[in-house]
Formats: sequence, C-alpha cells, structure tokens
Amino acid sequence: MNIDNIKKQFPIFDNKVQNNDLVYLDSANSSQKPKVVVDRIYDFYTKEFSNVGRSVHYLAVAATNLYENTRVMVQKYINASDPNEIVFTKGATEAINLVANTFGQKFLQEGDEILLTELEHHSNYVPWHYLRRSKGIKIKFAEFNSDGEVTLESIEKNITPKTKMIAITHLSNVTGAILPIKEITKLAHSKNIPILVDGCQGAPHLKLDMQDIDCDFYAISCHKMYGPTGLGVLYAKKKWLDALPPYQGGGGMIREVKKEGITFGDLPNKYEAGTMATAQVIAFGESIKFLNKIGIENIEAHESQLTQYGEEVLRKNNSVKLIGSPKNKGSVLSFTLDGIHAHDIATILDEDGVAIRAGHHCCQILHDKLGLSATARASLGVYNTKDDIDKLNESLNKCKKIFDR
Amino acid sequence: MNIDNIKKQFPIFDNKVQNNDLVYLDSANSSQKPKVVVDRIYDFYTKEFSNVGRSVHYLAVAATNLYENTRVMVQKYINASDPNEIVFTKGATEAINLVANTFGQKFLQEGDEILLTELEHHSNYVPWHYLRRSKGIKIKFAEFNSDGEVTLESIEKNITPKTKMIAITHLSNVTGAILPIKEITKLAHSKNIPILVDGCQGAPHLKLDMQDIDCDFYAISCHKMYGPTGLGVLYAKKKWLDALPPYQGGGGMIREVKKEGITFGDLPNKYEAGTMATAQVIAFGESIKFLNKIGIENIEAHESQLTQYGEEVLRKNNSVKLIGSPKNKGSVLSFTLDGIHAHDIATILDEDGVAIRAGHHCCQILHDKLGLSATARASLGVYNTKDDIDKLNESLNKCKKIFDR
Amino acid sequence: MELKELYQEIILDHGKNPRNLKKSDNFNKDAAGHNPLCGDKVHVFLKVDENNKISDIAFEGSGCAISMASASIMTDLMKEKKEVEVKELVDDFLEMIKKNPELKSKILAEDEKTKLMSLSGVKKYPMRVKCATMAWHTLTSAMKNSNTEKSD
Amino acid sequence: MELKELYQEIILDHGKNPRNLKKSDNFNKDAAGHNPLCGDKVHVFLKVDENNKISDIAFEGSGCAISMASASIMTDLMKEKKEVEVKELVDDFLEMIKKNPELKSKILAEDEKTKLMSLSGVKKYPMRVKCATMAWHTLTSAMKNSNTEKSD
Ligand SMILES: Cc1ncc(COP(=O)(O)O)c(C=O)c1O
Ligand SMILES: Cc1ncc(COP(=O)(O)O)c(C=O)c1O
Repeated sequence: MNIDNIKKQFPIFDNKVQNNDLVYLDSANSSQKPKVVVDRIYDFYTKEFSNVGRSVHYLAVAATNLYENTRVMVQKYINASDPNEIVFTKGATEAINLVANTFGQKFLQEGDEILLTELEHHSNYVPWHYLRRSKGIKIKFAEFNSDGEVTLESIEKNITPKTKMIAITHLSNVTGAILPIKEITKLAHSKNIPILVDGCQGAPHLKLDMQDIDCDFYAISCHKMYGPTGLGVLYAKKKWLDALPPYQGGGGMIREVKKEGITFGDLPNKYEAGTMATAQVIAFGESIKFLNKIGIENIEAHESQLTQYGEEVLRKNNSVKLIGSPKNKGSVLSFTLDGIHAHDIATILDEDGVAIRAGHHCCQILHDKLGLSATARASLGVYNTKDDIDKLNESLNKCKKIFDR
Repeated sequence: MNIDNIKKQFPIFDNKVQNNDLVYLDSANSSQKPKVVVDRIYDFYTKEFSNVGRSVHYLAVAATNLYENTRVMVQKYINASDPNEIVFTKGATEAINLVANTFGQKFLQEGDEILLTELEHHSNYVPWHYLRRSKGIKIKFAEFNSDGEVTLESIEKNITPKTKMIAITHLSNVTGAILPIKEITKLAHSKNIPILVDGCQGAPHLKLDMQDIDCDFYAISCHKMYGPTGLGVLYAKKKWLDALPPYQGGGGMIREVKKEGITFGDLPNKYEAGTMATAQVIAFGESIKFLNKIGIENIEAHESQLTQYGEEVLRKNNSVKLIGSPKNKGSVLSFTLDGIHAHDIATILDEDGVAIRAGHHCCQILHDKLGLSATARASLGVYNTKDDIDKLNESLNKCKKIFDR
Repeated sequence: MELKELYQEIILDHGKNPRNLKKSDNFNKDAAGHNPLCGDKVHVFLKVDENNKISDIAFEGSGCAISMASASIMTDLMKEKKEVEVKELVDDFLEMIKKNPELKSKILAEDEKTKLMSLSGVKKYPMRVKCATMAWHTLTSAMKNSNTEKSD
Repeated sequence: MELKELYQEIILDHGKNPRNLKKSDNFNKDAAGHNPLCGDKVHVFLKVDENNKISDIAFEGSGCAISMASASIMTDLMKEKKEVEVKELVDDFLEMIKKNPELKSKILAEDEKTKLMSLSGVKKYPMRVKCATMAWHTLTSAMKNSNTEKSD
C-alpha cells in the first residue's frame, strides 16, 4: 500500500494551513474526507437530488435505491446478517441514546444496573445517566488498570444479578486500549446480559464482524470513518429492533395513524423518523468503498506500525509522558508534557500546522482518576505518515523551548 | 426579480431527467439546492474541515466560528432575540420530538391535554402520541373546515383548562392553508398555554419574525429551505431552553461529569449532544444568504402569483378536484383526478419529467376525514414558473387519455 | 411507450371494475395488507373448505389501478385452487415480478397466464412493484390466517 | 512570532508560579468557574470588608498557563480594591480582551497596566480567550456571592 497515494486522495492536504503543511493528528475527533466522498455529495445534490422513500417519481426512486444500497453496503462491511439491522442516525451519540432510551423504557426497573467502564466517552454515559434519574437504575464502572486497559476480569467482577446491560467502548479514545469485546460479549451472554459496544473509535480502524463479535448493539460515527458529518449508524440485532419500542416519532416510520392511536412500520423504517440525512447516507457509501479499496487489513497494519513508531518516538522524548500502555493499542497517543498544560501545547503545535486535541476528550471520569484536568492527544488516520510523528515531536520540543525560557 | 436567473442557480436543472427537462413540483417534500450551498459543502470538506468546538487548532477554531456564525444568521433571519434560541437538530421531526419529550417530562401529567389540528403532519402528532402512552395525556384535534383551513375559532373551541400545549402547523402541506399563528399564539398566551409551530412549510415560503409571532417553539426543516439534508432548526424561547431538561446526552453538552452525577452545560450546548452536522450547518448559512439575496418578500410574491395561476389552471381542468381552497394559501396544490388514483397520476406524469408526490403526505388523519386514501400534490419552490404549471396540466390531460382508452 | 405496457387495457379494465370486490361474510380466513407509504389497503377474505381448497375468495380495499387490478386478477385465478397450488402460484407470480421473464407454473391455462402477465409492466417501475404484490402477500397471510397488522 | 506575544515571560512566570494560589478559609464570598470544554477550573475566594473592599483574595484551580497567569495577575491587582473599582477593572479587562487596544481605567498604575496587558496576546487566539477571562467572570460571580455551578 502506497501511503502517499492515499494522502493524495484527501484534498485537504493540497492546501497550506497558515502557511504550513497540515499535520493532521486529530482523526479520533473527526477524520478528513477523501475526494470520492465529497464528490458524491456534490453530484447527488447537483444531478440527482430528491427526497427518499416518499415519492414515486424518477429522482425519488433513484435516491431511494441509492439510500437503501448504502444500508446493504454497511451491512456487508460490518458483516451484519440483515440489512434491516442497520439504522441510520445523526451520530453515534444518537445511536447510544436510542438504545438507552428504548431499552430503558421497556426493560429497566428501579435498582437494575448498567455496567460501563471508566474509559467511556460521555456519549456512552450521559444517556444511561438519564435512566438513573427517570428509572432509578444504578450505574457501575469497571475499572481500568495502570496500562489504561479494561480487562475481562474487571468486567466480570462488576457483573451482578441486577446487571441488565453492559455498554463499553471498543477502543478507548484516550488510552487507545482495544477492549476484548468478543470475550466480554461471550461472558455477558453467558449471563443473559445484552451488550452495547461504542464503536466510534473501533469502526474506522479495526476489521468489524458483527456476527463474529456477536454483540447486541454497535454504534458508529460516520464522520470519524472518512464519511460526512451528521451521520451515524446503529447496528442492532434484529430481535432487539423488533422488541424495542420506536424512538423518535414522525413521518416515514408509521404504519397507520388514527386520532385514537398509531401503529408503527416495520424495519428499517421503524427507527428512521422524518426525512433522513439522504445525501450523507449516500456519500457514506463512498467511504465504505474507499475503505474496501484499500482493505481494512492494510489500514490496520499501517496504523499499527505508525502507532508503534509514535510510542517509540514519544517514549524517547524524556519530557513526554504517555497515557496508558495497553498491549492491544489503537491509533491514539495521549500524553502530557512536563509542566506544560495540554492547551498550551496545542496552541504552540498549531503554529507549526500540527493539529492535535487538548482537553479531557469527553472522558472526565478517566481524567479524574488520573488526576489530570487535561491531556494532549495525537490520533492517527489512514493518511498519516512517520513524518507526521516526527513533526509532532519537533513541535513538542519547541514547546519546551518556549516554556523553559 | 428575474426567475430565469434563479433557476440557473440550481444545477439540477442543467441536466435532463430521463430525456426530459425536469419539472420539479415536489418542493414541499424537499427543495432543490442552489449551487452556492453545494459549493460551500465541497469547499468546507476539501479546504477547511475540522470538528467544531472541541479542539484549539486553527481548522477547529475556524470551523467553530463558521458554525456559530450560522447560528447568528439563522437568528437574524427569523428575528429571534438571541442566538442561543437557535438549536440545530437533525430535522424538524427531531425538533418536535425534542420539545414533546422534554416538555412532557417536566410539565405534563395524566389527564393533561395537547391540542393539535387535523392538518398536522405525522411528525407533529407521533411525538405527542408517545406522551399519551407514557404519561396518560390526551390529544385533541382542532377541526379544519370545508376550505381546508383551521380557524382561530376552531382552536378556541378546543381549549380547556387542561390544555398544556398547542402544536400546530404554520402552513398545511396538503391544503396549503396558512394558519393565523400570530392570533392563535395570542389566544394561547392569554390562557397561559405555550405554542409550538411546525414551520416546515412556513419557513421556506413566508417571512418569519419570531418576536412578532411570539410563539414559544418553531420547528424548521433545512432541506426544504434550499439547505442540506440531515439538518433542522428548533427555535425556542430562551426561558424554555433554560427550563426544560436536556434531550439527548453525550459529548459537548455537559458541564461536569462524575461517577455519581452530571451537570449540564449552558446554551447553546445543552441541546447539541455529540458531534453536530458541522458541514450541513455551515452550508445552511449559504441557504440563508441565498434567500436574503432574493428577498423573502420577492419569493412570497412570486410564489403567491404562481399558486394562484396553478389554482386557476387546475380549476379550469374539469377532471381535477383541488383539495381545499383556503383564503390564505401557500405553495401547495393538492388534487384528485376523476377515477385515477394518485399513484397512477404520479407515474404517468413522471414519464414527462413532471415530479409530483402521491400519497397521504404523512397526513393520514386529514385524508381519512376527506375519505381519500391518497391525493396528488404539486408543490412549488422559488425556481418554478408558469411553464411548469402548464406542463403539469398537459400531463394530467395525458393521464385522462391513457385511462379513458 | 412503456406506460402503455404498464397500463394495458386489461389492467385498466380490472382496475376500474375490480372482480370479487365485496365484503364476504361467508369466510373462514382473512388478512389485511397495507402500504404505509401510499395508504393503499387490501383485505382478503377466503373460504377454505375441508379439502384445503379455496371455495370462495373476495377482497375489499382501495388503491391505484395496479393494486386493484392485481387483487382482482388474483382473486379470479385463485378460485377453486388448493392450498399447494395457491402457494405455487404466489411464488411464481412474485418471482416473475422480481426477475423471471415468464411465469413457470403449469397450473394456469394460457389465457389465464396472459391475464396475469399483464402485470409484468411494473417491472420497469420499481416503486410500483409493491402495488402489484400487496394482494399476493396478503393472500399468503390469509392462508396462514394471520393478520398482518401489528398493533402498538 | 506571535507565540512569543502570547507566552510572554510575565505570563510564563505567573503561569508557573501563580500568586495567591491557596485555599483561603478566611473568606466571606466565593465562586467557582469551569470551562467544560477543556476541564479548566478556578475557584475564587474573597474577603470583602465592611467598606465593600477586598481585604483578601485567593484562588484555587488548575489549567493552562494563560488561565493560571490570568488568575494570578488578577488576584494581585484586586487586593484592596473597592467593589466599584473591581467592577470597573473587570469590565475594562474584558473589553480590552474583546476589542479595545488598551486598558482605559485610570485605577491601575502604569506597571500594573503593563502586567495586565501581557494577557492581550490571546486576542489572536480566539479559542484561548476563555482561558484568560474565566477567572474574571468568576470574580464577578463571587462578588455577587452567587455560585456559577448549576446542579442537575
Ligand atoms: C408540515 C410538515 N411537518 C413536518 C415535516 C417533517 O420534516 P422532516 O421530515 O424534515 O423532519 C414535514 C416534511 O416532511 C412537513 O411537511
Ligand atoms: C469513544 C467515542 N464515543 C462516542 C463518541 C461520540 O460520537 P459522535 O460525537 O460522533 O456522536 C466519540 C467521538 O466524539 C468517541 O470517540
């Protein structure tokens, strides 16, 4: 795989940012978009636009087919067993809210427990917190160890007869730990507990096979997966989508509407109320094609090499302290720099065109436990190179120089 | 205003659809997009892309500014008193769900009543229906008259001391009736009842002034307003956004997150959980600019002329029966054709490149009352011309010919 | 012109004057079908005798010419058919609408086949396929005596 | 290089060794401020005497060099200021950070002004403006003795 060629497929790198080449190390936040995806949006709006599913004229039929084809492409990409197990949402956050809300409505009672981990992003905590208030459920947090990992044992220890759902991240957006979700799912199912995987960081970087993992729910954020903003995917086993009540109500998801009552439509309409993000869905089809063309195995190999290189380089830099050292680590490098706050680092790096993120990365519980109010995070995508890591390191040394005056 | 020039700003009309010029009469479903909007999306993704509000690097700062500028542009366009009264959602459907859900949680009890009208789109009924199930509230429907209008009197008649919310459409997507929402709001407020206006059909066609109308909530669907798919706007008075609980939970909308509890952020973040539809919001800024450039008064005048012309032409066609004849009518022409089902009409028209919608248009209650399972609907946008109406009429005559063999 | 293939005279005839369109009260199986997108409805009523044969069939409903013609032609053809034959005919019809160029079943006479093939024009109109197939799916449900409506 | 303007020596000095960073238990007004985006926190403690004068001021918190320096410099300057003066200085500072090229208030001595103007470098870094202003907003809250935290 020639990585230069891949970078060329992303128009953002053709331009300078503040007179610098862009060193984009913020892909865990949101990835850049390949030209094919942006072109698809352009062409759809300028040549083919129509609303989906609602009219019978030519453009509407064509748009509906494109939309539904993408559902099938996503199904195949994550190896779900049925296209109707793919629900398009406005983001991973909505996907998790959808599950928490509908599962809570139907299956949770006071005293029931939801098991999360201390690694969770706020998006996989706040929706469950709502059920604490409305239903009186309890939330438990499986601990992470000194390497920034959550082990199977840590999960097992926290399961009780009251545990009704396990909701965990696939890949920590701070420590980079890849959780053993297949094993955790097996454990959960052995105790009849369904499992939701927050796949925001997993989906862009790891080969996905829903039937192999066997999880009940998997949430994906398309904008982190080389796709457009404003779109997410909820994978859910059909039995759940059949069993759970609908989430938002509106056009397109009903069967029959009378003044006295309403019956709801079948899958996939039941969970897609109102006009959907048609253009985004269709463009996301191109993201899938883009990923397939490179091959997720090649992406995994490239990113894993790069992550290792990044760890090496930063370990050699004595001022840098890496956050977490999980054995199985994804494309995330979080760190602190002696005596310099993450915000100051980010500002100084930015001056060199090096874009990283600073803050708690929506993981306050993790940061509280580490006693840090903020960390700096460099995160990788398919377009990154060793050169990017070297530039990061150079800029970090510059931070030192500025602060050591 | 030179309407030819406006049509030229929409690239979709440059291409033939199935060898025909496109006669697009389905704008109430979704409008076509001017080039400026599509270009903005392209440029944003290829030159400026970054996630909003979360990082401090250059691209993130620039994107955040663009995003927040659009909020101000929307505020000004609808004359809201504060940019924080503008919440971006994934669509009007979500906007209404947000209000029904949070208002229901906080302010509704068993036996309370919500007053809708028989004209409502399913998106302004299903979310309230959920509260019927979960809270035991009652839903009442103000009737429409033989002209397809809902009058102030019809609303007044249905208000009781138990009425806790009035939720009504601004402009019916079937009869085209423009409701006297300012008067209805005054009436509602005189009885201390808040009011939600479903502005999906109002916003693209009518001059909006939130401070003048004085409604509490107004829902907008951006894709019907020459903007991108996957985006809506909820206008809500600040006092409500402050008083209501948050809706979806996730990143970006919190203040502080601890294992034991969570505090929520201030406006505008409180209702914007997770990564938002950044590109779409920024592009919607161009829709607003586009509308401002033409001037909504000019659009109103043009569309009103065209609607009148359409009514005349269709009235002269003896086989056509118009649905509703409201005195104050927006850009919607719904009709039936003697002995020919709406679906058959739509298919035959489509063969001539005339795109209309057939069905119940997500208004089953209205259709039930009229004793019709489906109607045909031609709806207008800023790019339509008298020629389009003439072509519609010609094609309708062709339907007759085919069916009268 | 393809429209002529879609709206053949036989379709228009059955569409305007559907056969067996009546509420039968002498039935022992029934099912309702509904296309939520367009509001089309069909309710199929069957009398199935002790030999598993359809001794009477009728339908109620409203919809476009295609859906009415399809229900009309279907009910005509299904009279006096045995359960296995019904299944074979339904499958054959659905396969034809989806992909096969012709009907394969040997159960029907040539003129009956011609009548049924008049519905093949919808193949070129993907959004209209459901109009043609709704009655057939509903018949299958009725044979199982399971009502396809779901309640909330 | 603009970074040198942002990270002036005086900022680095105050950022690394913030003055008045301690928990004061001899206070009668306080408020906490928080930037939920980055997690920066500041808690301002005041002792306001019977003449509405700040007789003691301290803060606790953690954050970037800018926010720490800003709190440090602010607390230094506010000592012995009267309520009206505090208000004037806060407004003046916020206006300067937002748009004015200079501080306008006559309350401060020239060297105090210079110290405060060292924070003006953030003007070119819009995302960092909040870092510089958080302590000042929190001080205003503390003067009103209203805690800015909201609970759910
Ligand atoms: C009157 C009315 N209300 C609500 C909606 C729903 O809007 P959206 O589908 O964009 O959420 C529509 C459009 O379908 C509409 O016409
Ligand atoms: C681990 C994780 N979960 C959830 C989310 C939320 O995803 P989104 O903001 O796209 O809804 C993110 C990204 O911010 C994430 O990294």
